[in-house]
Amino acid sequence: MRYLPHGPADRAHMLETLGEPSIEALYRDVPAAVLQAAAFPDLPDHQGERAVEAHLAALAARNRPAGAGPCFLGAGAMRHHIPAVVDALVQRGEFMTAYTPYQPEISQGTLQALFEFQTQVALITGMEVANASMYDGASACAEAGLMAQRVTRRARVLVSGGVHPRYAATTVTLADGAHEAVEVLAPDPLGIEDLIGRVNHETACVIVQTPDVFGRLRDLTALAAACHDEGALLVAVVTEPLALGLVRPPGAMGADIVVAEGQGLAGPPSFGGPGVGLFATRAALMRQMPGRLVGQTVDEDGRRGFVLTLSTREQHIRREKATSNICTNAGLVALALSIHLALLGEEGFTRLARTNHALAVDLATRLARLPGVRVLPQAFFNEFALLLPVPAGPVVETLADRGVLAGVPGERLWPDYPELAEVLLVAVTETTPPADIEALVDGLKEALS
Amino acid sequence: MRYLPHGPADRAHMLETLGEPSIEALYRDVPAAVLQAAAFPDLPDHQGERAVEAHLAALAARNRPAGAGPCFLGAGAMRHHIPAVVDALVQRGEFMTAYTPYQPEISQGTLQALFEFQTQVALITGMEVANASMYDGASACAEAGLMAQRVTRRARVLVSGGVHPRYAATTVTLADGAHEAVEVLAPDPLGIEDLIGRVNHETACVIVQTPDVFGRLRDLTALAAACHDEGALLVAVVTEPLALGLVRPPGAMGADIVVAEGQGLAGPPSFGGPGVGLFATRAALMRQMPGRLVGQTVDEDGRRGFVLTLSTREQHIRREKATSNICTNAGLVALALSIHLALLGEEGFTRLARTNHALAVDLATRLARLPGVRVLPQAFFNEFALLLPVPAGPVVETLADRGVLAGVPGERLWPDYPELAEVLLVAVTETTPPADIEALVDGLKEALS
Amino acid sequence: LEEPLLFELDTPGVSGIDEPEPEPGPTRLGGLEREGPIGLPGLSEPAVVRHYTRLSRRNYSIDAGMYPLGSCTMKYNPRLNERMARLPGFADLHPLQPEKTVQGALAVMAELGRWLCALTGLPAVALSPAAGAQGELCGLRAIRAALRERGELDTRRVVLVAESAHGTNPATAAACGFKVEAVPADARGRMDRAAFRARVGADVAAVMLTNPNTCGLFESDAPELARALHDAGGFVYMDGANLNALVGRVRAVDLGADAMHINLHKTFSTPHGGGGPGAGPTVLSAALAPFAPLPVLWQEEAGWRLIETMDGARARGLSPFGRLSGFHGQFGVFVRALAYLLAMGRDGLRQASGDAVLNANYILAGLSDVLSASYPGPCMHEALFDDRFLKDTGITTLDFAKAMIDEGFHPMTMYFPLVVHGALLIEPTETESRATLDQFIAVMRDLALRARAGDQAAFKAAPRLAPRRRLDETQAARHPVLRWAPPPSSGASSDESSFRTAPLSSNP
Amino acid sequence: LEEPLLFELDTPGVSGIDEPEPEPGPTRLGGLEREGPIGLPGLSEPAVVRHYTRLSRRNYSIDAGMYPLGSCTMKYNPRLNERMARLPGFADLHPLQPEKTVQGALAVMAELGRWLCALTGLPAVALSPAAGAQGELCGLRAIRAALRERGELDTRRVVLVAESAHGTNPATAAACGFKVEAVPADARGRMDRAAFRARVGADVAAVMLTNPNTCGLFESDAPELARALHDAGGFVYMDGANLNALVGRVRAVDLGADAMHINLHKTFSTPHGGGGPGAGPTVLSAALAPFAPLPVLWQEEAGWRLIETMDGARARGLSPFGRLSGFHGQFGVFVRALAYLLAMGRDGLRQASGDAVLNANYILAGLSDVLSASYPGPCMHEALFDDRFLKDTGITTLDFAKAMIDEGFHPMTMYFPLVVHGALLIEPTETESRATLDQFIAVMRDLALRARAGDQAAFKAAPRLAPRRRLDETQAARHPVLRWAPPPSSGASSDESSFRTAPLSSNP
Repeated sequence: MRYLPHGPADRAHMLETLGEPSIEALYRDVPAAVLQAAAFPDLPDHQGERAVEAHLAALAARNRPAGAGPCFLGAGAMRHHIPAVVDALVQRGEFMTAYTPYQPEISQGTLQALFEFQTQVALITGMEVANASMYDGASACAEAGLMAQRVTRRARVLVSGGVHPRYAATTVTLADGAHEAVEVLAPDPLGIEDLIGRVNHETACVIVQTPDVFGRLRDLTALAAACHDEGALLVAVVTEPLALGLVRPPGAMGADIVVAEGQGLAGPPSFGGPGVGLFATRAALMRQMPGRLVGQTVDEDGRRGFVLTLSTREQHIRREKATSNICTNAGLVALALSIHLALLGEEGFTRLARTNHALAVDLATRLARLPGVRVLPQAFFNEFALLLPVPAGPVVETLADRGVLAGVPGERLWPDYPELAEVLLVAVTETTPPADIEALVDGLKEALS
Repeated sequence: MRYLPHGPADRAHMLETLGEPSIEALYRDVPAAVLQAAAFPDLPDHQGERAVEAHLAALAARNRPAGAGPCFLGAGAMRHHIPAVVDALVQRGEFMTAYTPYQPEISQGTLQALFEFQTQVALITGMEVANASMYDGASACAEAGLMAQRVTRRARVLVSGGVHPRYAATTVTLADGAHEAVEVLAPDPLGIEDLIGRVNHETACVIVQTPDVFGRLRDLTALAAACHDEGALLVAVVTEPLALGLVRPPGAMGADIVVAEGQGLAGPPSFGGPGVGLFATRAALMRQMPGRLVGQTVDEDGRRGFVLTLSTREQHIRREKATSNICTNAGLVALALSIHLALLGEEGFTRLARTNHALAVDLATRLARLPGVRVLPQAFFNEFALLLPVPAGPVVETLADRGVLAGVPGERLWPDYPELAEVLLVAVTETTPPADIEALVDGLKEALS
Repeated sequence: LEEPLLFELDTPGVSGIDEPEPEPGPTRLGGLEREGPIGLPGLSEPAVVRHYTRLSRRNYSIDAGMYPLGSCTMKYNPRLNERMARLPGFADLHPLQPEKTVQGALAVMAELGRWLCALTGLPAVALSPAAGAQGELCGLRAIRAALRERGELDTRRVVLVAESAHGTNPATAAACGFKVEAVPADARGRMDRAAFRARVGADVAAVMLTNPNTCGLFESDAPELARALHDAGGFVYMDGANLNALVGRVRAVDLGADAMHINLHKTFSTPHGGGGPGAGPTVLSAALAPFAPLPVLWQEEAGWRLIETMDGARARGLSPFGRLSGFHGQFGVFVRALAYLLAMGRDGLRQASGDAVLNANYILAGLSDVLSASYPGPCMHEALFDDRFLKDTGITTLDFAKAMIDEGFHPMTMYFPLVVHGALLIEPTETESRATLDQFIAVMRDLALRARAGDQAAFKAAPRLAPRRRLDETQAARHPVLRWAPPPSSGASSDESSFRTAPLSSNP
Repeated sequence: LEEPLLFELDTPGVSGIDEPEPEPGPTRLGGLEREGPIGLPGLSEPAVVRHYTRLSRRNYSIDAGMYPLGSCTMKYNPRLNERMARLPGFADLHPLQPEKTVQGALAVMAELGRWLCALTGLPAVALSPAAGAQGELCGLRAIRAALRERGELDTRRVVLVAESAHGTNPATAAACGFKVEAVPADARGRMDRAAFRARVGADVAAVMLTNPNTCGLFESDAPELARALHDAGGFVYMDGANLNALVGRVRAVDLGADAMHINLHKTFSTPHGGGGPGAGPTVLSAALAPFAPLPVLWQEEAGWRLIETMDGARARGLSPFGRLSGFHGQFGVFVRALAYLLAMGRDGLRQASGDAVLNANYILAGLSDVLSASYPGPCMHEALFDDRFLKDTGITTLDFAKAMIDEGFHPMTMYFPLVVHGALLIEPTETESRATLDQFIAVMRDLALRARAGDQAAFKAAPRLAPRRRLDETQAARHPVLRWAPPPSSGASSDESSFRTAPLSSNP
């Protein structure tokens, strides 16, 4: 039991100090029947590190790592190259094993890093302020809906059909806690949904994604104006924030809240979690923002320092009147993202975005030449939807057997919309070598012929 | 050029401050012809992290990791399970990127850790004092020979045929710097060499290994007495210090100097380097000990602290009169070993030794049943020499093709002794699962039939 | 040396990443190119490493010292867990890979689920909640869904919450549309049995109850009160925050729980990370299990599957209340927790909870004569004191906490729970050694004696040895500065003031 | 909080490792079982992590700050290198695996060798020296072997060493059986040309020469002096300690070098690790190449091979002088260095050496008016000052250095080279930013002004902000305590005193 520091002599000494015969005696407030009921016949006893490692490595070996061959999966979980520095720093015990920075005098490391993170998020989204992160993009999206309801004192949330369906579902679940007022439009691969026409004086917000789940870049300017005319907020979702290195940020197109998933720039996809939700808004709405916030202040000696602030919004003080029940953030993943952005800087971030886009344009051009294949979006960043002449699901399964993870088939995201069965979402990043692109093009050609 | 912090504006500003037109101008003391000669047409320009990683990963993929299948290689490089904690701590920047602790006030971390290391080494070898490590076991062995020459003012060093031949060769090379007085006995798989009979009043030391390179445990008591009777020192070499968890340490058998290779308990074999040389001796010989030493003292406030000490032996002060030209140690590997020993503790260290021995006894028993195969040593720890009915080299190559690294064949260590061609050295550790033992027994059976 | 902000370290033109510039080629951005620079600072890799190394050294951490934070279960975070979570076969899995390529990952989720169910005695678990608070939400949404199915959603509007509960409890109940009513504590620091029984009725949807409660005391009446509520048609939500006292010794099912979240980042040793990510899997009783959120892990002949749709769930007799996350939850945290569970095993977990309780009682005993213990022992895994011992000293619990910093310890939890005045809640966990506990007790005793001796000024001035002295939190909240902005002098006129003072009424 | 020694944290019966006890069975130890306990302390895994985390926090490091140590080239250590060295295909290779299973590793060694040869212009390299000092030994042993082959070993007994050389130079020459003679420096801080020329002759085996020398100055005469020595039948050993000024700009071959070691842990960025492991591959001229030590890397049709025997070497026309290590050298360090070389490339290396020289000159210029520069600029990669500026202040170079600690900087190299009085040798390396250099210069200027203003007491009392104040090194050396021993009170009577006072004469 290598994690337990007491030896037998320690326990004996401590019990003697307490005048207690045994540890069990300390449990005397627990009803005897309850104690007796607790038997765990099926659980194994403790094991050494080698045994645990062998067990888990065997489970890991039953998976096919995405990077073991060509991989074109995106749809909200991206695989970028994360420099070795990021993980090395994140694993410093002082960051990894620290608690929430409630004691600011001895938590300036975490606090300053989160203040820097907030600034970076505000900068890339084109917004004025950001919080210190949320669980993931989906929950950030849902919290944006709740925030819009609070700000506007209206109930209706309109979700574009271009929003990632899992985000939409999470938003329905969370924002529907009290009301049932979230309307999700049908998925809209061609981008002809009429959002503007649906905004009215009952609308708390419109939630729209760009690049949307089909990869399409959207100009939000007119929609933002329409929202503001009706007193509604515009919430923009970004599942690939690297796009913001190349395309106009939602903040510059009038969005009131921008939420995003930062995992792709912070670390490996890790089967979908943990991620990190980015949440940015306008300064005027700051006090309605959910989640943890770090603010700048000074100490008694007048030196700059950082603290958690505006906590009167939060549950430990407001209890049932809190803006949200959220009590943790995704601190360590936010830190990883922030370190990566620090490494990238203006040059690296924009260049990486250009690289991703160039690869996607190249891939789209090649795929569009395949008979019967259509690239749906006109404008995209590093991911786009294809329309295949046949259902995409079986094609993906076939290519997986040949070692190519071809993309996300429509049936995986929209099982309720059989008309999207021929859609295949394909993403590339800087980690995609030319040979992998060949493998996909050749594989699809073969599978479709 | 991600490792360089200057931007173009920085360089321009600094050159302006200096009143210099260019960086090249600062090289004006270098003859122009020399500068012009320096062209490097075949070297590539800088590359990003992904490209470097891909290049090196491709080279790594051309190797067969020892742990990819059954592996019974030992002979001075052991594969033990190293707990995750060890590498995590060693990689803390404060340890990994620190310089030699010449400024003790801000190097107490390294200094205290090395003081603890010295104590651990003294404890397990059964000696009184130890140094802060040397490059590796082989150079520690050679330095022991040199030290014995200094202590006794005699030249002759007698090296047992049971000493690892690479250690013997290194000792000949290094101890022969000034004299040519090292005599290496022929390898001696049956253990009948007469060392005692060769010790005389010209002998500086006898160097003997236990367990020796054939795996045989040796009782050094009589040899030590014989050495001391003649005024010579006894140097004991240990290539598998885990043995000291179970068997009597050389210090308890009269050795004057104990040297060992600590790699197996510190980290992966890393193709043979870096290792870490342990070096322990009697207190009386302390001032003749080579290498770096950490000593305890107090600071101005009377608090315990640690410093590098007895540096008047060393080259920066003694220059050509130094005890050794050594200027670095294997600090980080020593730290890793020390952390591992701290984790093991008395219980863990002795238990791990018992586990290794039990596996070796089991394997030896099984292999001895194979027709024509003889286990040479009667007493051994976790490694032993086999005598096969055929040359071992081809057998090893054949089994390697079947995924089993069967051991070290005699021809690899003693190419000059064809009579040892049938010897195969086989080692097991706690990392050897039962299935691997089966694979070796079956593989050998098949190869020999 | 002070450490500047990243933005103050900007070296234009420098990047810590060397990706090559792509070949110039066509773009397909539809005219939506970004205009103007973003404003990210340029730093080399060495500059970044030094910046974060220095920042990290301004943090306290469990690796460097004890964190006696009550209700936070700050235990050691094993490094093996980190190594396991980084195996390419786990870390480099895309959540939408074909299921046949991720059977090992699904098996990890199933195996973790089996452990959690076995340890709590409850039959089902929803793994996807991202943290404890989301786990609470999961439990209450499941209760809401069950009530809806019974047609009682409109009549059962009230959730009872213990006075001593964490703030997340009422916040969550409110977020689920329930009306929150507090149940007072009795003189023994437990939920007032009579008040509870009196309140149980047809309008009560559930009670939210922490056990051991946040006073560190076991709610001995829990099974009986749960029975009463069950008989009246309500549900019991058990807050799992204090599970560390019970693991391997007491099962939630035997305390009457219908739902309980489990903080993997507390009880099961995954790191806090300065505030996350955590994970809050929620175990559910048979009555609530059908309502567990999507995705649902399901074993079929071909292997493990994730049921992702309502239709798919209904076909299997389930009625999920919705979904809580984009994918399948905090998988990386699951791997860490499973590594811990395997390492500890049944015997280790039982020993750990026992040691945690032993340590808390050792502290309670070691400090009771100098601090004021709020309730007599034995406590469970944490010991509660209040500020009576500071009476007339002019020193507050906060001052006392800040003085601990100068002694090298992180302060305990302060001013929580609310049921006692100026609370000091101390939870050592099982991974602190006796030597550390003795040192902690000695420091606390010394501080208490100094406080009572009237050393007020020293306490008010604390901390003096930390990277910062006390920070002005009022200013931070009154004039929030939530981001760096370029100084006005550096060209583009600063709009920093707008981040501070824009009135709420400018809101559309 | 003070951190005890591991041995003082002993908890008997506890281990941080959970290996199961093997089944009882027969042993084959030949009666050599250990008797009695070893005395290793028992600690849990959390206790170990905390111990070393706390110890680490008492260290200065390049990650946390600038190390302006002259002649030490403390540059940034890239983290990618660490990741690469830990790839299982590199780390988990046994040195005696069949060569066909390690072709990638041999290719790493070959590729690193190609870089080193290309950068120095010398045709061969011995990779196995474990550190710079062993590299020197390698070079001198190769020279000795060449002389022996020429039959001049008995006549050429002298090795000339510059007065300013590192102590390893004379120590190595002596260890190789040569007689060491110092060559003085001239007023320009270079080797005295006339003295050198006068000394060259038939009894001189070699000169050992550092270039740039340890005064940070380029030895402009090196090519000419090398020619003179070559003409007289001697060899030039160039100490590679200061290679960082030259990489990608000046080749050793063009300076006349026959041999030079290369400190991979300095010039090529692998970490110092608090004192090792390093690596000191040694490049050799055509005249010395045949004498390179075993093993020799050799390319044959079937792939890379390691020539391990004298016979094998002789069959290929080689005459190795012996071998220096048990296996093939510091392979893990080779991987790191190669990763660095690939990352930097030809252009990056050239920029790096230029930036290193630029930084040193920036410091020289920034401090010359307040500190006393020993020689006029330009310097190369390090700037030398002496203690004339402290004249009559009562403050020594050591005091000044200790005062730097309180300002957050590691001291520079002190009292070396010996050619100037109270030397302060400052090498910033290329990985320090302009902001850091400016800060360093400001601190140094401020200290110099304070020193000259007569603030003697403050300097003598420094450091005050470090984990320790000045330590008593005299006591440490007079009464060496090199290990912990149990206190006398704890049972077994201590023999600690024997570790301290046993006279040398007790030696057999």
